[in-house]
Formats: sequence, C-alpha cells, structure tokens
Amino acid sequence: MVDGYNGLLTATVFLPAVGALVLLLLVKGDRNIRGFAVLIGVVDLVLSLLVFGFFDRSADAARFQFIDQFTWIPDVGLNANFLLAVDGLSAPLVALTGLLGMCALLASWHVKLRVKEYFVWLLLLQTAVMGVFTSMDLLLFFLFWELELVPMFMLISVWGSGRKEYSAMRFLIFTILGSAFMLVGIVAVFVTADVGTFNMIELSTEATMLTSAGLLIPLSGLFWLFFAGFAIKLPTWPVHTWLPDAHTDAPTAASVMLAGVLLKMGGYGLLRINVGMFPSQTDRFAWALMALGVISVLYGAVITMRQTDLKRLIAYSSISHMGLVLVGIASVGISDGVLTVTGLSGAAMQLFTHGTVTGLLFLCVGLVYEKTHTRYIPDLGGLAGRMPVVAVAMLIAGLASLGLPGLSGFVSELLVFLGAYTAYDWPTVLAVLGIVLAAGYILWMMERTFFGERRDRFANLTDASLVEAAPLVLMVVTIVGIGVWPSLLTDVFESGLNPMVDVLNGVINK
Amino acid sequence: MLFQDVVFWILTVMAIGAALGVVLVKDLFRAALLLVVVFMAVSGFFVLLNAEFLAVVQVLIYVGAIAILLIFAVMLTKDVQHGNQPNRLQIPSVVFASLLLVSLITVAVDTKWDFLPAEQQERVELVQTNAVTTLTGEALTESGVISPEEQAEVQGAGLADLLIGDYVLPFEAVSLLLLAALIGALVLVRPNPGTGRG
Amino acid sequence: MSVHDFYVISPYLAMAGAGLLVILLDLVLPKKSLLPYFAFAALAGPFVLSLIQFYDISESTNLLQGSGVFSTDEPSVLLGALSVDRFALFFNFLIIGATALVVLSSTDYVKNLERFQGEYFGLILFSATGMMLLAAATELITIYISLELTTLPLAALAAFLLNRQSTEAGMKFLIIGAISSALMLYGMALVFGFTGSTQLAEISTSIGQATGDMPFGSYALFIGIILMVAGFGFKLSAAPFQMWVPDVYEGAPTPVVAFLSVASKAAAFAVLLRVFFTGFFDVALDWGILIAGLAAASMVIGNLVAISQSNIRRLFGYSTIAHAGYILVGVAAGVKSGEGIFRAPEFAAIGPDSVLFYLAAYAASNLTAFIAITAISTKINSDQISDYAGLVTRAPVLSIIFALSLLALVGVPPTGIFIAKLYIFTAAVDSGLTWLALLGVINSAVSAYYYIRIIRIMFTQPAVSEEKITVSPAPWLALGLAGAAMVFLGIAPGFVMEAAQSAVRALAV
Amino acid sequence: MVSQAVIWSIFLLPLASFVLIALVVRPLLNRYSMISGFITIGALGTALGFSIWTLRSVALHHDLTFEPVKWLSVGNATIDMGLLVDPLTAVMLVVVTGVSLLVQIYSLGYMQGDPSFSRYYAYMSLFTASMLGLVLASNIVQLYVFWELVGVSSYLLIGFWHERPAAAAAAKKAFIITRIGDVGFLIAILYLFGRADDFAAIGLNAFHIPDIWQAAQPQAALGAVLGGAALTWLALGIFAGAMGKSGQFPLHAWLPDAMEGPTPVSALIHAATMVAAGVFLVARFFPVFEHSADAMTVVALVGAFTAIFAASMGLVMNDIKRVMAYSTVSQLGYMIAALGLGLYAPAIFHLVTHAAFKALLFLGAGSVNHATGTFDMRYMGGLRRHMPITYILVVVAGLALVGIVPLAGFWSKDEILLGAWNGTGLVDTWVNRVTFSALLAGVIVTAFYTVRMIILTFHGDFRGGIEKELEEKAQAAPAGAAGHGGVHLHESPFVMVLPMALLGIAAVTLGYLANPQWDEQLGIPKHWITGFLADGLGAARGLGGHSETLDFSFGMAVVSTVAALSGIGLAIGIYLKRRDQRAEPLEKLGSVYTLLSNKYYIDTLYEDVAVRKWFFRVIAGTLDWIDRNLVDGTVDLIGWFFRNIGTAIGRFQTGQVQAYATGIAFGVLAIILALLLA
Amino acid sequence: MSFEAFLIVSAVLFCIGLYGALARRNVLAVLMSIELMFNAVNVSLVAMSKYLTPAALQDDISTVLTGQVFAVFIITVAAAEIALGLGIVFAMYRTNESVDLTEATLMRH
Repeated sequence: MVDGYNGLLTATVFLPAVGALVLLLLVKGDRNIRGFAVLIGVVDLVLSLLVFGFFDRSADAARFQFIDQFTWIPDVGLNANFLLAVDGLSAPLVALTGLLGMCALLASWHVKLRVKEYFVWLLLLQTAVMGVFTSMDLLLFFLFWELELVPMFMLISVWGSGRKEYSAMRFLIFTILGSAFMLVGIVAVFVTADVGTFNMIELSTEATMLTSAGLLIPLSGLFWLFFAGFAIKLPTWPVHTWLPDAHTDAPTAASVMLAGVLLKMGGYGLLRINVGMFPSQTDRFAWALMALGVISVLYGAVITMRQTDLKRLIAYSSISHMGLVLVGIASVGISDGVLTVTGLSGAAMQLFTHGTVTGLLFLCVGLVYEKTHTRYIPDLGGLAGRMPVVAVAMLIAGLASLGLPGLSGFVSELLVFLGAYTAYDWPTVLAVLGIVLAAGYILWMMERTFFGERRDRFANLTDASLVEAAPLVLMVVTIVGIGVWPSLLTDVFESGLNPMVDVLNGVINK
Repeated sequence: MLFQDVVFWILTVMAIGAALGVVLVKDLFRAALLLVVVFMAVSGFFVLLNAEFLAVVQVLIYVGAIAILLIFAVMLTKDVQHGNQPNRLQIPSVVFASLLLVSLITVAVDTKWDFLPAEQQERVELVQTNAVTTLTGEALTESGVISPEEQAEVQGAGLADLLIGDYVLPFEAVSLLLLAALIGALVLVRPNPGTGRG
Repeated sequence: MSVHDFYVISPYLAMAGAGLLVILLDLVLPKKSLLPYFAFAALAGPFVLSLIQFYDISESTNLLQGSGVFSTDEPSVLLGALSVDRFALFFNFLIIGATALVVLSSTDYVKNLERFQGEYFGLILFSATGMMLLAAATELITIYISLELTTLPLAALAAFLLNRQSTEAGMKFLIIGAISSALMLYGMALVFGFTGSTQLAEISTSIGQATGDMPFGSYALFIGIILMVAGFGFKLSAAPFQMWVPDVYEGAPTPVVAFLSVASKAAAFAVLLRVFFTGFFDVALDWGILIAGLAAASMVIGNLVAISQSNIRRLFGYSTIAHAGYILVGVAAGVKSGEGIFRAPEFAAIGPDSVLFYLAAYAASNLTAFIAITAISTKINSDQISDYAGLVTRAPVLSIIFALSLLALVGVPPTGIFIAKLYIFTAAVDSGLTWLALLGVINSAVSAYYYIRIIRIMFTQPAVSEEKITVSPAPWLALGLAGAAMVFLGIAPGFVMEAAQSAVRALAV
Repeated sequence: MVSQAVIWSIFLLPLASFVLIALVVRPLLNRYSMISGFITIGALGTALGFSIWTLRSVALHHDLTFEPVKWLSVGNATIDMGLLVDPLTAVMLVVVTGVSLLVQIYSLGYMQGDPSFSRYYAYMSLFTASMLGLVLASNIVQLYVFWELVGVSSYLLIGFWHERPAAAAAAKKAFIITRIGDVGFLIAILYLFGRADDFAAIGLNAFHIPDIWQAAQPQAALGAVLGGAALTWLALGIFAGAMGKSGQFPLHAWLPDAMEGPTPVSALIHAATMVAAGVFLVARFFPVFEHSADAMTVVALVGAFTAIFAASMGLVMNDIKRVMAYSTVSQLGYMIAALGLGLYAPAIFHLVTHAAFKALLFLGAGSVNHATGTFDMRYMGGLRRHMPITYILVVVAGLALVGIVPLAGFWSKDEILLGAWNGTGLVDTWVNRVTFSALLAGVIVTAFYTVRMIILTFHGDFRGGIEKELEEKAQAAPAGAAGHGGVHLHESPFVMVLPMALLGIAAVTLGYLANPQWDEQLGIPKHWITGFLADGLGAARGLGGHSETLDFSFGMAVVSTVAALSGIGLAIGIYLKRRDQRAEPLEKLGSVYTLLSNKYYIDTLYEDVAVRKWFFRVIAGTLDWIDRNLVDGTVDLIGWFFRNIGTAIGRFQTGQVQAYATGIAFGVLAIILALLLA
Repeated sequence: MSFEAFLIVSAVLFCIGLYGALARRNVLAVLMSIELMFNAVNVSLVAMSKYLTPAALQDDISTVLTGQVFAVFIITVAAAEIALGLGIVFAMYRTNESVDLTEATLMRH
C-alpha cells in the first residue's frame, strides 16, 4: 500500500467531531447551537456528496480511492495504521450518513432539554459512523465501531421516552457483546502467522488474503466471530430484541440515525469483512445466512403486524428488511456456475435504501408523535386530512418500504431476490412472501394512522413546518431518485463488489 | 545422636502441644504464655539445627519483645474474659488445615531433596555453628580447614558479613520497613482520630 | 558497597529519603497545606535518577552488570538481589507517576486530618519504595522484604482515618496480608529448599532438573509455587485470593485505595512476571494453566459481583479484581507450548508486553476515576452510586472526565485500555488461549453494564442537590494529567508500547 | 411512420401531467384546481392522438423496434426500459387513452367541488401513465414495475376518500390481494433470471419480452431454452399476477370492494383498463403460455369458472356498482378463458368492446348516483323519466354486455363462444366443452342480472334515494359522498353526458366496425382487429404472413342470442311486473340466495378466518408471544441470572476477615487438587 | 531426627497456626497464630539450611547460611508486623470497643 494523504475523508469523518468540540466550548445559546450544528451537518453532507460524486466509477479506476494513511501504532506490537479510504461499497454509505446526519440534525430542531449536549452527541455519532464506513484498518474500524455506542446510549437514555434507560442499556449490552466477538476475530486475524496486519485492503485482496494455512482459529471460527458482531448490529433473528426497545424509546433523531445508518454498519461489516475477507467461508455458510435471513424476513414481518406502537412497528419492519441483506449475501451460495454481483449488489442497495426509507418513516413518526403526543396506533387515525405533507411523506416511505417500483426499495429487493434465487430457489420464494406481509403491515398502519375519519381531538394539529418538512423532502427526493435511476448507485456499489465477486468465483469453482 | 533425638522429641512435643494450646485454650493470657513456650521450643530447634545465633535472636525478639507486646495487648484490650472463642469457621478451618498438612507432609516425605553430601557436612556445620563468632586460624585448623584460602572463605562467611554484604539491600529495606511500621503504629494509636470519611 | 552500588539503588534511596523528608518537614513546616506539594516535588528525585538510569543502560542489560556511568570491574554486592534493568525502570516510572498523582489528589483529602499529614505522605512514599524494589528484586528474600515494605505502610494507611470502617479495613488488610505472606513464605521456603537458592537465576537453573511426573516436576515445587501464587495473588487481588478487596476498598481512604489498586497492583505484577518468567520458566506450562485459571476466575467473579454493587468504591473493588483477571490473561499468554516431542515452553514476549502496557493504561484510567471519586465523595460525603445522580449538572467537567474514565475501564476506544485489552487478547490468541480471550471480551461486555450504569445515573437522573462541586487546583492537575494519559495511550500507544517491549526484553529468558 | 419520441410521449404526457399537478398545481395553485383537470385532459387528448397514430403505423407494418435504454444491469442480463410496439400494444394504447380521456372529461362534472380535485387528477394521470407504461413495456421487469405502479394508483384511487374507513380498507385489500398474485409474477421473473445464463448463451436477454417468446418456442432454430414443466410453472407464475389484477377466482374478492372509489375511477380502472391488464399480461406472454397445455388448461378453467361464479353473485347484489363489478369479473373471466383456449384475438377483441360498454355502464351508474346520491338500487327506481339519456345509454351498454345483435358485445362474445366450441387444439377437448358450457350459462346469468339492474334502477317508482337510505340506516353521511348528498332528480350535466354518449356510440358500433364479419366496411377490412392481432401474435412467434381468423357462425349466433334472450325474459318476467317494489323476488331461493348475497362466504373466509383468526391471531399471535416471552424472555433471564449470580457470590463476602482467609486456603487447596487431577 | 522430621514438625506448627488464624475470634489470638506460622517457616528454613545442598555451594560456602539469613529477616518483619498489628488493634478497640473479628463486619457483601 502506498502511503498517501488526500484529506477529504479525514475532513468528512472528523468534521462533526470537531464541530462538536467547538460547539461544546465556544457556542452559547440554543439558537446558535442549533444553527451551528445544522451548519456542520450541511457542510458534512456536502463533503460526503463530494466523496460520492468524485468517486471514480470507471472500470479501470482504482478500487480504493481518497486514501488517507499514516502509521498510527508502529510496527512494534500492533502495527495499525490510520487508514481511511472508500471503495464503491462505502462511498454511497458515506453519502447516506451525510444525508441522514443532516436530517437528524434538522429533526432535532425542537429539542429543548440540554440542547448543547444533545447536539454534541449527535455530531459525535456522525463522526463514528462515518469512520466505520471509511476505515480500512480493522483496529480503526473497531475503534469507530465502539465509539458510536456512547452517543447513542446517551441519546436514548437522556432524550428518549418510555423505558429509555432499560432500552439504552439493552442496546449497549447487546452491541458491546457483539463487538466483543468481533474483537476476538480481529485479534485472531492479526496474530495469524503470516498476516500481522490490520489492513483491510490487504486482507480482502486475493493475493494477501487469509488462507487456512497457519491459522490459530479455523477460518470458519473467524467468520462466525465477525458474524456475531454484525448480526447483532444488523440485527438478525434471534438477536434482534434490542432493536424494538431501542427504537421505541429513542428520540426521533436517534431513531433516524439508528435505523438509517447504525444498522447499516452491520450489513456493511458483513459485506466488507465476512464476504470480503472470508469468501470461502461465506460460500460454505451461505445456507445458514439464507436461513437466518429468511427467518428474519418472515418473523419480523409477521410480528410487525401485531405492533400497536408506531415506532415499534417500524422497528420490527426493519428486522424484516435487514433480513433481506442476509438473503442477498446468501446469493453467494450458488452451487455451480458463475456468481454474479446481483445479490451482493442488492444487499448493498438494501442498506442504502432501507436507510433512506426507514429514516423517513422515523422522521414522520417523530412528527406525528411531536404533534399528537402519542404513538399508540389505536389512538391515532384520520391524520391525513390534518397533516397532508407528513401523510404523503409517510406514504411514500411506506410504499418504498413495501418495495414499490419507482421508489428505492424495489430496486434493492429485486436485486436481492434475483441474486438469491439463483442460489436458493425455494427459500427465496419464502422470502418473497415477505413483500406481501410488508404490504399488509405498511398499508394497515397507514389505514389506522392516517386514514379513516377525522378525530376531534386532532382538530388543532398543524402540518409540518418548513424546517420540519425540509428533511422529509430531502429524503423523498432521494427515495424517488434512486427508484427511478438506480444505476446511479448500483454502478458504484458494483465497482466495489466486483472484486469480491471475482474472488468468490475463484472459491466457488475450486 | 541419641541425645539430640531425645531433645528433638521433647521439643517437638513441647512445640506442638503448646501450639495447640495457643489456638485452643480459652484464656487468652494463657495462650500468650503458651506462645512463649512455642517460641522457646523453636529456639531449641534452632540450636539443634546449628543456628545458635538465630536461637538467641528468637528468644530476644520473640520472647523478649513480641510476646511481651502481645501480653500487654491482651491485658489492655480487657477482652480476656471473652477469651479465645472459636468462630463459626471451625469445620472448614480444620478441614483446610488438615488437607494442607497432608500436602505439606507429602512434600516433606516424597520430594527428592538434594541432601548435603557427607564430605561437606563438617565444613557446613562449622560455618553454621560459628556464624557470628570470629574463628581463629587455630580453631579452623583443628576443624580440618587447613588451606589459607579455605580459612579465609569460612572466616568471611559470618551472618553479619552476609547482612551487610550480599543481603545489604534487604537489610536496608527491612530497616525502612521497621521505621514505616513504627510510624504507622504511632499514627494509629494517636488520640484524636481524623474526621474525614472514607 | 561501592559508589556504583549506591548509584544503582539511588532511586530507591531517593524515594525513601523523600518519605523521611516529608515526615521531617511536617514537624517544621508552619503551613501544612504545602506539604503535598513538597511531597510531589520530592518525587522529582527518584524520577530524575530513574531517568538517568534509563538512558544509562541499553535494552536487555542490567545496571549491575558493569554498565553505566559509575561502572566498576568489581562485582557488585547487589548482584543477584536486584536487577535494575528497563523492566524495573518501566515500573519505576509507572509507580512514581501513580504516586505523584495520588499525592496531588490527596490535597483536599488530607485537610480533614489535623495532624500526621506528613506521616500520611511519608507512608505512601515508603510503600512506593517497596513497590519499586519489588519490580527490581531478583531474590526471594529481597522480594519478601519489598513486599512487606509495600504492604505494611498500606495497612497503616488503610486504617489512617481511625473510624470504624477505616480501622476495619486496615485490620482486614493486615491480617489477610500476614496470612498470605505466611503461606508465601512457606512456598518460598519449599522452593528454596528444593533449588538450594533464593536467587531467581539460580532457581531457574535448578528447576530444570525437576523431573517428577507430578505438576512442576516435584512436590516441593508444586506446593511451593502454588503457595507463592497465593501470596502474590493477594497482592494482585486475583480470585480466589480477592475477597479482602471490596471491604478494604470501601473502608480505606479513597486516595489510598487508588494507590492500592494501581501502584501496588503494578508492583505485584512486576514481581509476578519477574519470578515466574525468570525463575520458574522451565515449568511454565504448568503454571501457565494455573494463571489462566486464575485469570478466568478473577474476570468472572469480579464482573459478576460488581453488577449488584451500590457503593462506588466497593464496585471499584470488584472492578479491580476483574482487571487483575484481564492482566493475568496477558501473563498466561507469555507462555506458548513449544513444538517438538518435549514441548518445552516457549517465551511469548507479547504476553508480558501486553501486561506492562495494560498496567500503564489501567493506572491512567483507574487513577482518573479515583481522583474524580475522591473529589466527588469528599464533597457529597457519600459513596452510594445513587447519590451520584445528576452530577453532570453539579460538576459538568468532572462528570465528563469521570464518565470518560469509566468508558476507558470498559475498554471503549479511543482510550488506553482499549488498546491494552486488544493487546492482551491478541497475546492470548497468539498463545493459543482463544477461549480465555473470548471469555475476556465477553466479560468486558458484561462490565459495560455496571460502569455505564454509573454514567447513566450521573447523566440522566435528576440531581439531589443543586450545590456545585468545587475542586482545588492540585486534584484538577492530577485529574488532567491522568485523563490525558488515559486518552493519549489510546490514541498514540506506540511510545509506551515500545517502552514495554524494551522492558520485557530485559526479562526474556 | 411514427417516431420513437411520439410513442414515448404517449407515456410521458400523462406522467408529466402527474408531476405538474403534484408539484406545481396542488401545492401552489390549489385554489384553481380546475387547471388540473384541463392539464390532464390536454395531455390525454394528445396521447390519444399519438396512440391512434401509432396504431396506424403498426397497421401499416412499419418497423417499430427501438433500442431500449439500460436501466439497471444485473449479472448476465440487463433490465432495460424500452418500447415494445406490436398490434396488441397499439390496440391497448388506443383503448386506454381513449377511455381515460372520456373518463377525465366526465370527471370534470362528477368531481366538481371536491376539495381534493387536484389530487384526483394527479392520481388519474399517474394511473394512466402507469397503464400506458405497462402496455408499452418491452422488458418483463419494466412491465412488472408499471404493473405495480398501476396497482398503487388503484390503491390511491380506491382510497381516494381516505376519510371513509370503508374506502381505506378497500384500498388496502385491493393492494394486498393483487400483491399476492404479483408474488407469482415476481417469482416467474426470478426464475427467468435463474436461467439468465442459458439465455445469454444464445444471445438473448432473459428479461426482454421478445427474447422470452423466442426462448419458449420449441421449434425455434436456437432451440428451446424454456420447456417442459418449468415452462408450465413460469406461465402459471405469470398467470398468478394476472389473476390478481384481473380479479380471477380466488383473488377476485378485492374488486367489488374497490367500488368504494369514485365512480369514474371504477369506470376507468376497475372496468375498462387496469383489470384488463391481467388479460393483457397473459396475451403478452401468449407465445409462452401456448406451449404448455397444462397452463392453458388452468387458465381456461379459472377463467370459465370465474365467469359463471362472479356472474352468479351479480344476480343478488343491491349496490349497482357491485353488480357491475361482478359483471366485470365475470367478463374478465370470459377473456381469460378465451386466452386459455388459445383464442388470442377474440379475447383482446372482447377486451376492447368490454372497455367501451363497461365504462359506459359505470359512468351511467355515476350519473345515477349524481341524481340520487346513492348506489343502492333499493332506493332507486323510475329514473328513466328523469334522466332519459342516461337510461338509453345504460340500456344500450347493458344490451351490449348481454350480447345482443348488433351491439359491440355480441360480436366479441360470439367469437369467444365460437372459438370455445371449435377448439384450437391447444387444450384437451373436455376443457373446451366445460368452458363452453360455463360461458354459455354465463350469458344467461349476465342477461338476467343486467336486466334486473336496469329494471331496479330505471323502472318502477322512485324509492327515495340517499335520503331514504340514510333515514333507514340512521347513520352519518359518508364524508366523501357529501358532494353528491342530496337527491335532485335530473339529467347529469353536459360534461358527463358527452363522454357517455361517445362511449355509447362506441358500444353500438365498435363490435362490428372493428371486426367486420363479412366484408370490408368503411374501409376497414374483414376481420380487421382479430386478423391484426393474430398477425401480431404470429410475428411474436417468429412467423410472418397472415394468420387464421374465425368466421362468423350463424348457428353460434342463434344459440347465444337465445341464451341471452332467455335470461332477459326471465328477468323481465320476474322484476318488471313484481307487485311489491321493495321486495326482492330472488329471496325466495332461500339458502341459495343467502349464499350468493354473502358472496359464497369467501370474504368471510379470507378476512375473518384466514387473516384475522389464523394469520393474525394464531400465527402472528404465537410468534409475537414467542418473541416477547421466549426470545426476549431468554435475554431477560440471562440478564437476571448474571445480576443475581453476582449477588449470590457476594453472599460469601460475609465481612468477616477469616472467611476471606478461608477463601484463600480453599483457593490454594482447590488449585492443588485441580492441578493434580488435570 | 531427620530432615523430614523437622519439616513435618514445621508443617504441623504451620497448620496449627493456620487453623488458629482461621478459627479464632479474637484478633490477638489470630496474630499469635500468625506468629506460629512464621515460626514454622523459620524452622523449615533453618532445617533446609542445615541439611540441603545450596546451589552455589562450590563457589560460595556462605550460601549454607541463606536459610538462616532468611529466618533473621522473617523474625524482623514479624516484629514489625506485630507492632503495626497491635497499633491497628488498639485503634480498632477504640472505635469498636471490641477485638472480636466476628463483630468487625461493618463492610460486607
């Protein structure tokens, strides 16, 4: 690896943290704090869009771009680098984080409690997530991975509602437990005799990849250690139970970030590390991923039906949708023939689209809750007449969530199904049933919440204000944009995933 | 050797009996006195083991200082009437102590100790018995240590030489330790306890 | 003793001298509040001397082997008793640093004492002398004396407040300490008897000849080493020798607890590494398993019991047990089972490396936490975690630093303990102790529960009082230094890591 | 020759109209919402013109293959967005744009004053655009995309008056049931992608519709990629989608409920166009279906069964729109059955004529509703005196539906019956017989309920309209119906009558003029539309030249007319002269009547038994319980265990120092033992 | 009067001391028991000194005194320990009015 320093990624990653510091030390007054935080959000969004926009997606471009590298811990004990870079897989996710971070900041406009602290945590969270998506050094990756916990924990436990402390603790313990397994995996990769590196780029290049020679832990063990960490984050059945609690009790912005980008870290990790570094094991255990994925999809969807709390409902639907990521990855398990990038690309797309869709859903629910002070579905109804903008946004998000063509959800689901079907036909068919269930719970939710007769007690509701509507519009534009012109994203994703597929094909046809 | 055996057995009975007394008798004052008996018996063992100097130190420090301190303490704490009550850990204590005893006896009996070769016995005995005396060349010659080098070696092997020689560091440290202990004890028996909390 | 010998032991002499000086100053100084600063300043002596020695020797040499500015051809009388090498000096710096911070953080605390402030600091410095010696000692008698020199002043300090809790703590510490030393002494006696020497180097030579088919090759070594482990285990606060820890932590003065949990523990690990790697390495495969077992037990017991604690110092007592467990993982990881028919143990330097690094990181983090606790509990007059509610409004910066230190103790990056844990688990996996590493990380996850509970209470619950908590400059300085070290070790661990490695090279057999 | 841009603009014009209304008119110019109507009508008018142009171009055999645009690349195939212009497309384009245009004009009157006027037109534009996109799609995924968009437009329009709970529920039901069918369609697509490598091997794209046709030809030079059982499953998967959209049994339950939408919506979507998309889909993939006798048999039987089954329910409905809805399902059954028997051209022909007369019927119903405020025929009656034009038009359309010479329905239905009787050899003879019998019986039933509907609505005495209904039901007026609340018996305004009249003309003439049976009429060749379509199909199979069409058969005409007349006679006999206008003579049928009026209890079966009880309560309930108690409970239990085991260990911490020393002793001995035993 | 006999006596004394240290309630009795243990160790050390071969006997005859030196240090430390111990006992007695260890359980669990 050539040392190099571009600086763009460093700026993108650390700008929110620096902003948080400045906010903490210099900015006074709630108005200024809000304004400053949003300003940081806008600038970071622009930076992240620059990363996405200037990412060279041509066929002969370098796989990893915008490399920022210097030695962090010298080659004395741990040999870790500060290494930021993006490839086609991470560039869109960086943009997603910028977008959702911005929306989360805007959605926090009405926070009244401990305003400064709130925005500091939110900005730190953004740095952490950005860091996860851009770190190409396992140690740095893990560092950002863990860094994300605290802001999230604080956001839920201070600004949340309901059993917020219980939920925050649950979120924390689950995630920390997951990362504990991952840490062992990272360590085991590092200590392997002829590796001695945390460099993810090297570890996912075929020539320098881990092989079964000289391993302390069998490759399958490593695979599952990493998987455990990512599966909890994703979350997949049966380690999903932290998610509904955390979502239900988190403040709007935290829910947006949690569903929008934090879960994506799990999927990203699966693609980047499990698929990228352990192709042979991914191939070997694809059936298990498929099984877990299908169970998550159906189980999550069925349970979603029963939910009466709007946020809980969306949370369970997230479980179902993130199951599709596993299904997409399971496309690796084709028994013969040539693996195509379709399924993996679908999984990556699902990360992005679910991020925007669920982010939007949570934004809408946040507005509903802010204005009606309830999320209990039987208490709601007939809101569409009172708050049409929110209703339309929610409907678009809902339709995208159930995979309506023309909106972003469809593309990812289609790719996932197409990819997975070539590997596992009947299980894929089962997963496809999930879209019927999705239609069921989304539309039923819409019916009970927004449609139906107007209620007198909602007579004084106001629709979203300009500030409130801005993030909604931003997200709707993204959702429709991706739905209409998905190649914008898939091309980038594929440029990142194709090298993995090449390696996988070597493994499969061995 | 018969005489020494007899002494050994007498001392053994004394030591063990008195030790049992220390831990079993109810009257703490008597326990303290029995402790003195143990100290004396141990001192006797030292004599049997060629460590006359140590025997003297034992008597001086243990009997002369430690036992006296303990007896004072027993009297000052006025807990004599409560005495030497056992606590509720009788059974585990007995079990653990006996198990440990079994282990230690196994160690004593079953270890392949590297015993001193017979030809060295005499020289070693000479060094050990006279650890604190300055031996004249004459006495050494009588004991069979003839060559000047050997004589010099034995003469340089006194306990005192060792304490300011090879063991000077622990020796200095132990003096610091005594100082620290004394300061500590002094502070702890001060009349006005600080009001600060933990 | 030659000039060179005095040069060799000069840091220890300086430390002890500093102690004496402070006690004497106490008698003449009119303004007692300056005493901590004098004590702090006096630490410059041992520090500078250690620094000189550090640059005077190179890696894997020993100041007694004729190197250094005052080198002579004459063999030193200290040879065999002491090894002033980078390993010892690493601990010198660690202990001096910890002592300095403890001294600084005590300034508010000792104002409660009307008299004997000098003795308070004097005892701390005496104990520190013992700890430094412990790290350098290579001979059983010296080890024993140093150990007692460490322990006895601490017992006096634990009882220093003379209230019920404090005296009880002191008494418990003394009695358990005495019983452990007795056990350890018996162990040392057996080892000495079997090997015919108290010098680790010679013990190491003799031990190779033990060829019995019981563990450690001989009953004497078997029981002897285990009894020594019991003695060290007391100092390490490793399970099952840990039960005194929470009580003493609860009762003793807070700065003393900080000192106990950081410096004393570091010294204990130093001597453990020294004895086991230099002296007992030939039977390392046997004690490797033993240490691994202790590590597992310590981690599990420490973390599980900590969960249900309501007193913060008690909680830290259990936490320190857990951390002893993590560090023991590193010790166990220092031994690799070799290849070939005889499967002789191989030295895996990364294990002790990680132990040293962990100790440094733990010292920084734990001291940060304890300085904060000292500052807080002095003011709110309570150790109940529930009384920490809403602290963030009463002392925002202090709360944030305290929270950071708690996160550091969980092992959240970017703090020193994260790198340290990573390092230790790396070592464990490298030595084939993956199960232990896995247990360790799961335990880390469990520990998050109780550490973060404190943060939650501080940050999310309403304050019981509006009164602000003020802290005087010296503890602030201490807090700042410790906190900075804690974060620095996480962000740029390379420097200390290299120091640790060079220290361990001195240890290498 | 028509250019690519023109064809694209047929689709893009309504889309642009949607975007314009949604983003400009609705948010900024809502006060002038009439603009929306004019925008839509303008766009559709142009689109209709372009469609006719396209039809002409196709009829003149211009080469209309265009290079598609790549939308998404997936593995070995690309998903393109392209144009597939063949006779089927051309005919459908005209039908869709034509009916849509008329309905939009009609809506100007019908929807006047509705607060969501712009929203209505936005949705309608979106629907039309989607439908046109579906018709034009050259790629199966593209087709699926618009297929779903059509579905969502339908959802939006059914639930247009979303403040009416019934409307919201019906919208949801429609979407979900059609989606169940779509799963089949999607799986078919997945299957095709699964074979993408095989397609690619012979230079085909697995998603490109003409390529799929080609791959399914067993005799094709390239060799059959698809074949055997796989082809049957593929066809059945596609057919599942068609069943959902076209309301074929057992996925028909949503269509009658969909009548909760505004009536013009029902006319356009749930009668003329969208529901016909299922027929279109089967027709589109006819070159695939025809190679699987099993699939064809299924299609034919499902269609035939639906035809008679739905018609039977139409017999007893009181809601005029529901009668028509069941009629629609039934007629779609005819088309599907025809396709199943291999009668490609007659099926589409029937689709075309049906679009005209059924749209007219619905618009008539809307007109009636405009006057009476209700859709319940029990509160109508005698309207022919007040609204003669509507009456006449509805009678014409009704008779066209029944199939009376020379109205449009006669010609197309007769083709189907004749073809069913003759057979095409694609399915076994017994299938032909069964289908024919069912369809013929269907004619009688159709005639009966049509006439019943006309009599109940227009004859006899007026029974009070919405006012009476509300009085009897004593319930609040449905919010959305408020605009049409009052009873004011008079003819509808011109904007409503005009489209109806135009459709009426079509309903009369279209059948014969589009497909002159004996010789060229008005420049239109003999058997023009069936021949045109059949040629298109031949081209799709890869064959050139002209294809066979069915010649008119007097025998069949007589048989069908007799059947129709018998149904009409029966209805007149029973209803026209009945004594009590409020009575329902069919109630005398007893349990049969109950069964029919409860729709064979199928809704109950679906909603109460399958969904509420089994799915929601049993399956979802169980899983929910498991999640809360087993999965979550396990987590809590582990947490509880760890908290309490800590406390338990803490119990050893008795505070007595010697207990701690004992702990040390115990530790030492335990280590000794452990090492000895190890 | 063999080496083993001394070791056994030492072991017995040690274990009696251990028993006393574990099972007595009075803190002074515990301190006495601990002294017993130290004495027992001393007996072993001195016996080893007499009977066993020091590793460096050939080089340095004075190594035969190592055990005795060790014992000297132990005796000294024991004295220091008792001094400090009694200091703590007095402090405890002043605050608790008791030297009973079973009563010194303010901090537990």
